[in-house]
Order: sequence, then structure tokens, then C-alpha cells
Amino acid sequence: MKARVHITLKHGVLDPQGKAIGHALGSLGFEGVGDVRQGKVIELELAETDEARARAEVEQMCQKLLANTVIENYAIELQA
Amino acid sequence: MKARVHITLKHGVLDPQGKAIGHALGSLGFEGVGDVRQGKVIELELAETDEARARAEVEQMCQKLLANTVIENYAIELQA
Amino acid sequence: MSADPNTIRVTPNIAAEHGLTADEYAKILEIIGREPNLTELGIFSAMWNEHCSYKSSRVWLKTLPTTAPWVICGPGENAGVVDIGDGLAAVFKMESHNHPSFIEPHQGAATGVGGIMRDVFTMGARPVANLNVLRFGAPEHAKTRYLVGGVVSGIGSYGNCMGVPTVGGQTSFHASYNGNNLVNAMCVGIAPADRIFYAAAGAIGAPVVYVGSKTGRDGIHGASMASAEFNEDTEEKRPTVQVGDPFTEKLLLEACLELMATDSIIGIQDMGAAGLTCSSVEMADKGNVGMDLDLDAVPQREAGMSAYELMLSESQERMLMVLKPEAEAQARAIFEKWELDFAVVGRIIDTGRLVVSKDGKVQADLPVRPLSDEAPLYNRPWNETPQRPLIAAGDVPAPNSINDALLNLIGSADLSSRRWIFEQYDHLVMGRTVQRPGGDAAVIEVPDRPGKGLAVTTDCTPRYCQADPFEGGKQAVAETFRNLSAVGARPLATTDCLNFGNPERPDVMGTFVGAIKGLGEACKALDMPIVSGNVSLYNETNGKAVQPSPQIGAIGLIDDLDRTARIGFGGTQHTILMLGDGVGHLGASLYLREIAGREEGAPPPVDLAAERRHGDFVRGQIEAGKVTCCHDISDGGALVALAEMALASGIGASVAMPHENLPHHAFWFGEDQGRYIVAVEGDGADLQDAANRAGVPALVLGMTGGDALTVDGASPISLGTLRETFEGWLPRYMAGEPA
Amino acid sequence: MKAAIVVFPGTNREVDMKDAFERAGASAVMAWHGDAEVPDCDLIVLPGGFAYGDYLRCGAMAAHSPIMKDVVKKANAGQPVLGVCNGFQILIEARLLPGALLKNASLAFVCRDVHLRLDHAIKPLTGNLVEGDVIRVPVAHGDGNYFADVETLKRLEGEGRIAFRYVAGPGEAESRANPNGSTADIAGIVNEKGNVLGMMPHPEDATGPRQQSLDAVPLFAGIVEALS
Ligand SMILES: Nc1ncnc2c1ncn2[C@@H]1O[C@H](COP(=O)(O)OP(=O)(O)O)[C@@H](O)[C@H]1O
Ligand SMILES: [Mg+2]
Repeated sequence: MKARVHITLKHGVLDPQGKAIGHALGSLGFEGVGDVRQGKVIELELAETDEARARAEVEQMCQKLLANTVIENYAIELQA
Repeated sequence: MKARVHITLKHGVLDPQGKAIGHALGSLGFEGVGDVRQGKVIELELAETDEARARAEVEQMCQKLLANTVIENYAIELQA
Repeated sequence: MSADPNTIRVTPNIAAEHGLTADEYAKILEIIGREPNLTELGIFSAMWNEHCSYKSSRVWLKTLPTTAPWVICGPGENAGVVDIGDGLAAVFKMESHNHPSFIEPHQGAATGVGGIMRDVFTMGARPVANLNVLRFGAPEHAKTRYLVGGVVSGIGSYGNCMGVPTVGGQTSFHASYNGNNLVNAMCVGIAPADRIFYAAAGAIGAPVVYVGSKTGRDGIHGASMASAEFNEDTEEKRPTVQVGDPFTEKLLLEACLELMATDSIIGIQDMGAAGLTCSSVEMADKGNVGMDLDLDAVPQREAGMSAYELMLSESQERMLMVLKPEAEAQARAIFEKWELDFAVVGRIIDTGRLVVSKDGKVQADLPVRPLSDEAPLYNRPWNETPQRPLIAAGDVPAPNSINDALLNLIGSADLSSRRWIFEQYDHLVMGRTVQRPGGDAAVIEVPDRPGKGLAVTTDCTPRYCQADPFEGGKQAVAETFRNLSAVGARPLATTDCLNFGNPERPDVMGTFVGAIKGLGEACKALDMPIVSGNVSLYNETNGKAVQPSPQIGAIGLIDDLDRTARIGFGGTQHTILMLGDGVGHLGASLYLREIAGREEGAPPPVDLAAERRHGDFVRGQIEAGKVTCCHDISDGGALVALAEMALASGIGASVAMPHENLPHHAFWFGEDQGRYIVAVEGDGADLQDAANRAGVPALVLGMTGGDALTVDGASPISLGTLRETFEGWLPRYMAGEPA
Repeated sequence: MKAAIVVFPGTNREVDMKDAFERAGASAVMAWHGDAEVPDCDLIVLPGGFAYGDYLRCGAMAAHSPIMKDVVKKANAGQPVLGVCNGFQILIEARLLPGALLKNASLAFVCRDVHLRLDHAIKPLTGNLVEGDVIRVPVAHGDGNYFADVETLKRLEGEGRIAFRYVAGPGEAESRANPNGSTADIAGIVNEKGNVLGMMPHPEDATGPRQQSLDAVPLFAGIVEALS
């Protein structure tokens, strides 16, 4: 089973990378670009085949390591 | 219109971060974790409302700035 | 690549695709007495390409001076080794990563830094200082900004993570590098002088051990790529780029040094260009033995790798070692502690052959000796570079104002401050950086030897080498000698990185030959043997070569760090003197290029006897504690040097031409060699006396003080204006402003 | 006084730290991240570097090292803990200190001298520095941009827990004072009890006779005196 974890900065948390990208796009001549935010995706191969158990496990991984819940949100996607 | 760009390392390119995360999950006691890869997501707000034009524009942004096409692939998702 | 490339029959065409000429292929057939299979061909092509075999340069490299009583190990090993006293040795080398850095600047530069550090710690030394030489295309060129950004972040990311301070380097811009930037990385390490590790692997039956990262399909053919001229579709090819993992290398460093503190290693070799092939052949060759390799035991990152791929992969952060048989368990424990792969992948055998097996089958069986000894050797035809005319000072128009010319120069791409670069490098980690980037040579305190200093620098002036490779070659060495002398260091030895175009073109080969002759002469005269180095050829695009760039890295010793000099003025009301004099040489100068818009003329000649006399004199004065502020005069001439001294200290100066023998602009911006500016308390009379006795001209230029630079009584330039001009260019350029 | 300096895979300023404590007359031992316990000591130090390469998030993986359980336990029991640079990042990831350290606003690594003002003396960790003192010390980091939500910031301010702030040095432009974009120019904070200090700059590299500044000597001298 494969899991994909999307990690994004919480609303209200400054995003220096997103800001810099927005700025750079502007200087490259792209117009009409509003807010830009950068996040992470982590893709994991899991031995677990049961979806519910896999989800619970990845949830644990996020809580413990993958995300910093002080500043980040995460969302889990599973693919068989 | 909102765009979401997923940027992942090309197949076969070493991913030191993914490797270290996989290793750390192992030491935290998570079992059965295979390959781990880390990528980026960039979310953009666009003034453009026409889907085709928006896609073309984001495609340009990826080529020029967002992705390092030597080692990275990208995929674009649009949401109205 | 199909699962078993060895089923492909090798043809002369395939050999040609591997960069082997018809003659070279014929020689291979003769050596092995049959057709090679693809893996064997790959091994030959890797060993025989320019990068590994030095086939175009070897005959000339042999002419360089490489020995001195203090040289412990000269060229031929991973790095040069020099005795620095107190039981210690300095281990250092410079290497190019030009092509990879053009294709992927961040990763290319990062892996260049990783590679050179491995060369140094393979020999048992802990790296203590990194330097880097960067040559980019014209600032206006569309790709330059992107390359600068990527290369600098790449160098920083690797060195910073390793915890090795990056303390110096050189950066310049010129259109000849538009399609081929240069990235040369240098690393200096310190080891106990009696515990240096070499590649030779002698003992029959001893285990061959692979440690570090797993092998993937990284940079296969990277070594060949480094020797192939670029053309328009190179940017399309985009071969498998190597990604650096500095974290793994940091672990590898610590694990290797921990193992080296025990008595376990017979031979050790890092896997650099052409990975497992080069390292195994070199170890076997130097040990005069053979090697049996079992590729199934090699830790692999990807499934289904063939013998061909495993032998040629350039995955980073890997080492090959031959251990004493009884030491295996202890070694394994150390690498496991550092969470690194450790695998016995072979044995030393007595047949003199490299036998590579996989899946229970022999995949390659080649005699070791001819792979290196019978590598092709070319004495390429070369044309002497025509002499350019000398340009007399009077033939170069004066600027509208000396002040404006100075501001133009210090605000130009080549002379403005490199702060934007070196602030992205951790130049302080290890806590022993005594002189930071921004001066002449950087100085670090030798670990565990309080008060003892090691000075390091890199230099070369490609526009001189373009104008006259021989004088330019001399000048590159002389300027490192000067940078070291200016901080009071005794020059010890050098490393080189020779970046040139296509050696198959006699004009290019002529520049190479000229430069080597110049380097050799200067190294001899200044007693700075070349103990390691690297050659990078084919730096050209569409038949246009880069400026000849024989980059020199040098190290020197300071016995007492209380006796050293810095570039900043030490106080106000100090007398400023120029040591050395000149004719106001403006040929091939930055003044001529930036202000007069001309790239022509012969470069300043280097009088090596005067160079030595002047350098020895300044150093003597610094060692005697009489001079504590010194800067050598180089690009841009005396006035640029004075501006840099004022800015470094925040103390102004008032100076005037000491004689009227020359046009003012020739005096202030001439690039005559072998000169220094010093500032001393009092009226400088003692220093002048001493200089006279030593046969060194010493001219009083003026006094320090105030917060402006005043030249020949013209209107003062405030330090604020100077600083803004000097510090402004690079950050503004990198922020996207037009060059 | 004895300091225990924790070494993680990728730590690289442990020797700088050891030198600083030894110069101040203390002894220092290295502690390995994989051990279950910190050796007996008066002060636990998490030094600078790139633990686990700074991959994922700086300090994230190191915060889960076996030894960190013991560090957290001892910190909660009141033992003094000093985290510098990567050490500060690890303390944050271990939730011993609030907020987060984001990428520098410039997105680039920055190594240079900065000026720090001591806003709140917190004994013993700010040593003999006096409130209002300005010291020149280097920074060397890529992720030192301190961020906390408004409430946390208010609490830090109100409780006097912002120990160090970046300020402009003599003749230095205001715009250059803050090297990383930190909220409210925050360079170092303490926990509620005041026994855990995290800071981004490297005071340990401003204590040696051949380093460019000796301004952090009173900091180390004070810590050593207080804990001896
Ligand atoms: N790429 C670089 N990395 C680090 N330091 C650099 C780099 N380029 C230049 N520098 C530093 O900037 C200063 C000025 O360089 P340069 O003008 O070449 O000095 P010099 O003429 O004395 O050799 C030196 O201290 C040098 O080490
Ligand atoms: Mg110089």
C-alpha cells in the first residue's frame, strides 16, 4: 500500500519560501499571481495492506515525526 | 483560480531526505516502511480564470522557476 | 539499459560511443586478446578517458616540480601531503566540477565539494578548510544569475552541513565562460604526519570492503561526460545527475576517522569519477595485486542493476577499503554505529587481474596493470601562443577623474565585494578561523596547536593567461605566494586545477603548455612545489574555449599567530607605504577592460627574483612584529587595494603619487606585480631603511585617518560611498537588477 | 562545573562548544544521542550542526533520539539546558520551547556577526551579562527565522522570556540587524521555568583569544560560576 502525506503550513504561519516564490514569479513577468504557499509531500511504501490500519499508522507517523503540528497541517491519502 | 503543483524527484535520483525519513521512521519503531520519497507542493492563487490559459501559464512557471527539470518532475492540478 | 548488457556484442561503433578512438580500441583488443564484453569496455573507457588517465596532459604534468624536503606525498595519491611540523601534516587538493555544475548548478557544485573532501579524509586527515574558485559567464548572459545562485547554494549546503569552514576562494565573470562555468573546489585537512593512509592494497586474501551510501544509477558516464566537449544539444541530454547527501558524508567522515585511529586499514580509496572501476583498479594497481569483486554484495539502491551499471555508477559518499583480515568485525561495528552500509565485496588475489562477478557469472576479467599503465598517452601538437604587444602607459587614455574610475572599478562585477557569496558559507565552524574571507589569504589556527596558523588561498588571473599563458602561469603562482606572504605566512606548497578547452586543438594545447611552463618556473623559483592537482579539459562550447584558467591553491604556515598581518588599517595617523614599484603596466588590466573597454595587450611580466625578495621582506617584517597591516596589490592596482584596506578597517586615508614619473591613472591602476601596501605607526622611515637594505623599493603614499579616501588632493570619497559601491553590486545583481 | 554536550549524527559544533566551556574553566564531556541517559552533569548542552542533515525539518529527527527522553525529563525536573542553533531547533521540536524556526527570510544560509541585546537576564543561563548589554557574536544557519503565534508571543513578552534580540551594532544599518527575519527580532528564548535557553547565534564562537569577538566570555564565565 502506498501513502501520500501532504504537509502544509497552517493558516497564519509565515511562509518565507512561498513568499520568495511569489516574488520571483513577479520578477519573471508572471502577472496576477496572488498568494503562494509551499508545502511538502511525503510518499511512503507500506507493507500494511489493510487500509484502516495503514491510515492509523501513517496518522501516528505524522503526529510523531512527519509534521510539526505547531505550524503544520497534514492530510493523508492512501492508494492500494 | 487555484493551482497546485506537485514536484517530485525523477525516478532513480537519490533522495537523501526521503532516505533519512525512512530511516528515522524505522528507529521510531514503525515497521514495514519501504521506500520513502519527499517532494514539494506549491499552491498558487491566480487571477486568470480561463483553465487552458491558467494551465499554460503554470506550465511556464514550472519550466522557468518552480521545478528543476534536470532532476524533478512536476504535475499541475487546477481548481476553479 | 537491458537487464544484461553483456549480451550486447561490442562493436567498434560502441567503442566509439564510449569515447574510445579506433586506435585505442585496437589496443584494447591487443591487450586482452579477444573482444571485450560491454562491462569490460565500460571499464576500459572509464580508465582511459581524459578525466582518469590524463592522456593529453600527463607528458606535461611530469615537468612540474613536485618535491621538497617537507613534501611527504606528491601527486598520484588522493591528495598531496606536506609536513607542517609538530608532528602534523597538511593534506590538500583542488578539483574541478565544471560540467556537472553547468548542468545542475546546485547539485553539481555540492557534489564537487563532497568529492574533494573525500579525497582529503581518505588519506586520514580531518578537513579544516574549504575554498572554491568560481568563474561564470558575463553577468548579462541569460543563464549567469541562475548559475551563480545555484553554485553558491550548492557549495554552502555541502560544506556547511559537513561542519568544515569555507574560508576563501575566487569569483570572476567573463563571456568566455558563458557556456562552461568553472567550479573548482579545494579542501585542506590536517592529519598526524605518521598516520597517512594510501590507496595501495597489498595483502593477498585481504577483504575488500565497501562502505557508505548504496549504489544507484547515478552519473553513469559522468566521467566521460566530464571529458566531452559541450555542443548545443548537451542541455537536452541531461544525463543522470548526482545528488549529494552531505549528511551521509559527515557520517562517513566520522566513521572513517574513527576506524583510522585503529590499526585496521591496509588501503583506502574513495569512489569518485568512475566509481567502483577507478577505485578498485587503482588500489589493485598500486598494490601490485589483483582483485576479485562480487557485485551481488554491493549495497544497491535500485533493483536490477547490471554489472556494467554497478561498475560505472558514480553514486556519491562511498569508499572502498582493504582491511587487515582480523580487523573486519571491529570495522563493521564502527560503520554500523554510524548507521552506514558496510559490505565485504571482494578479496585481494595474486593473479594481477580484476575479476568481476555477478549472479554467479564472471562479468569482466581484465589484467589490472595495462588498464592504468598502458592507458593512451598523447603528446598533442601545440602552437606557441603569439606574443601580444606591450602597451605603454602613455597610450592608455586617462579617465575623466581618478575618483570615478576607482568607483567604477570597485563597483564592477570582478572587483566588488564577494560578501554575498561568503556569507552563505559557514566560514566559522570549528571555531578556528583567525582571518575570515575578505582579506588576502584566510588563516585558521591549527587544531590542538594553539598559536600555530595555517594560511590558505587560491588564485589565477585568466585574462593574463589568455594574453600570455606563460606569464599568466607564473603570475597565478606568484599571486598565491603574495597572498600568503601578505598575512605573514611562509608558503609551503601548491595544488592546481588546470581548466582549459579542447586539447586536440593546437592553439588550446599551446595555452596549456605555456601555462604549465610558467607554473613550473614559478613554483621552482618560489619553492612551492605542486603536490596534487587536477586537469579539466574540453571546457568549450561550439569551438570556443574558456580563458585558460590554471587555478592555483596554496598553503602556508604561520609559526606564531601573534605575528600576522591583516588587510585593514591598524589605526589612524599610520604611514602608508608601497613596497615594490612599477612602470604603470596597464596591458590586460582591469582598468583597460572596465574603463577603456579594451581587452588587449601583454600582461604584466612577473620577475620571480623580485617577487621572492619582496615577499620574503614583507614576511620578515611581519614576523618581526614591525608590520601588522598589509595587502598585496593585484587586480585593479594600488588604488583598489587602498580602498579595500580602508573599507576593511573603517579608517580613511589620504594618499598621493610619490613621484611624477607616470601618468596618474597608470600609477594608481597599473597592475605591476610583486607589490604590497603596508601601513605602519610613525613615519615609516625604519621600514624604508630596512627595505633599502633588502633591495626593495618602498615609497610613502600617505597617511591613514578620517572617514574618506582622498587621492592626490582631489575631492574626498567618503567611506560610505565607497562601501555602498563595493558592497552593492553582487547583491543587487542577484536580486535581479540588470548587470 | 561539568557540561554534557550531546552529539547527534550530523552535529558539528560540539568542539567549538567544548572549547568555550573549557576556556571558562569547566569540564565538558560528549554524550552520544543513542544513549538512554545523559551522563551526570550540571548543564546539558545541545550544540550546533546539522543533526540528520536537517532533513525533513531541522531538529525533527534528532528530537526523537533515545537520549532526548532523558533530556526532556531532566529539563522538566529543572536541570539547566542550553541549546544553540541546531540545538535550539531540537529543543523546539522536542516541545521544550514554544514556536517554530522557519527558513531564513532570505532563504539563504547566513554566516556573519550579529549584535544581540540581553533583554532579560535569566540566571544562570545568561551568565554574567547584564540586561541591556549588547554583544557581538556570529550566526551560521539557514533556518533561524523564529515564529510563534500572537498569543505565544504575548506570553513570552509578558513573562520576560525573550532573552536575546537582534539589534543593530555601532554604525550598522537597522535593516541588517536581524539576519533571518525572526518575529520581533527574537534571537533567544527560555522556557517557563527559565532553566532551558535556546538561541540561534553562536556565543561559543565569541570566546577565544583568536576569534573575532570575546563578547560572550561573560556569558560562559557566569554559567560556570553559577553552576560550580
Ligand atoms: N567563491 C568564494 N568563496 C569564498 N570566498 C571568496 C570567494 N571568492 C572570493 N572570496 C574571497 O573574497 C576576497 C577577495 O578575493 P580576491 O579579490 O580574489 O582576493 P585576492 O586578490 O587577494 O586573491 C578573498 O578573501 C577571497 O577569499
Ligand atoms: Mg591578495
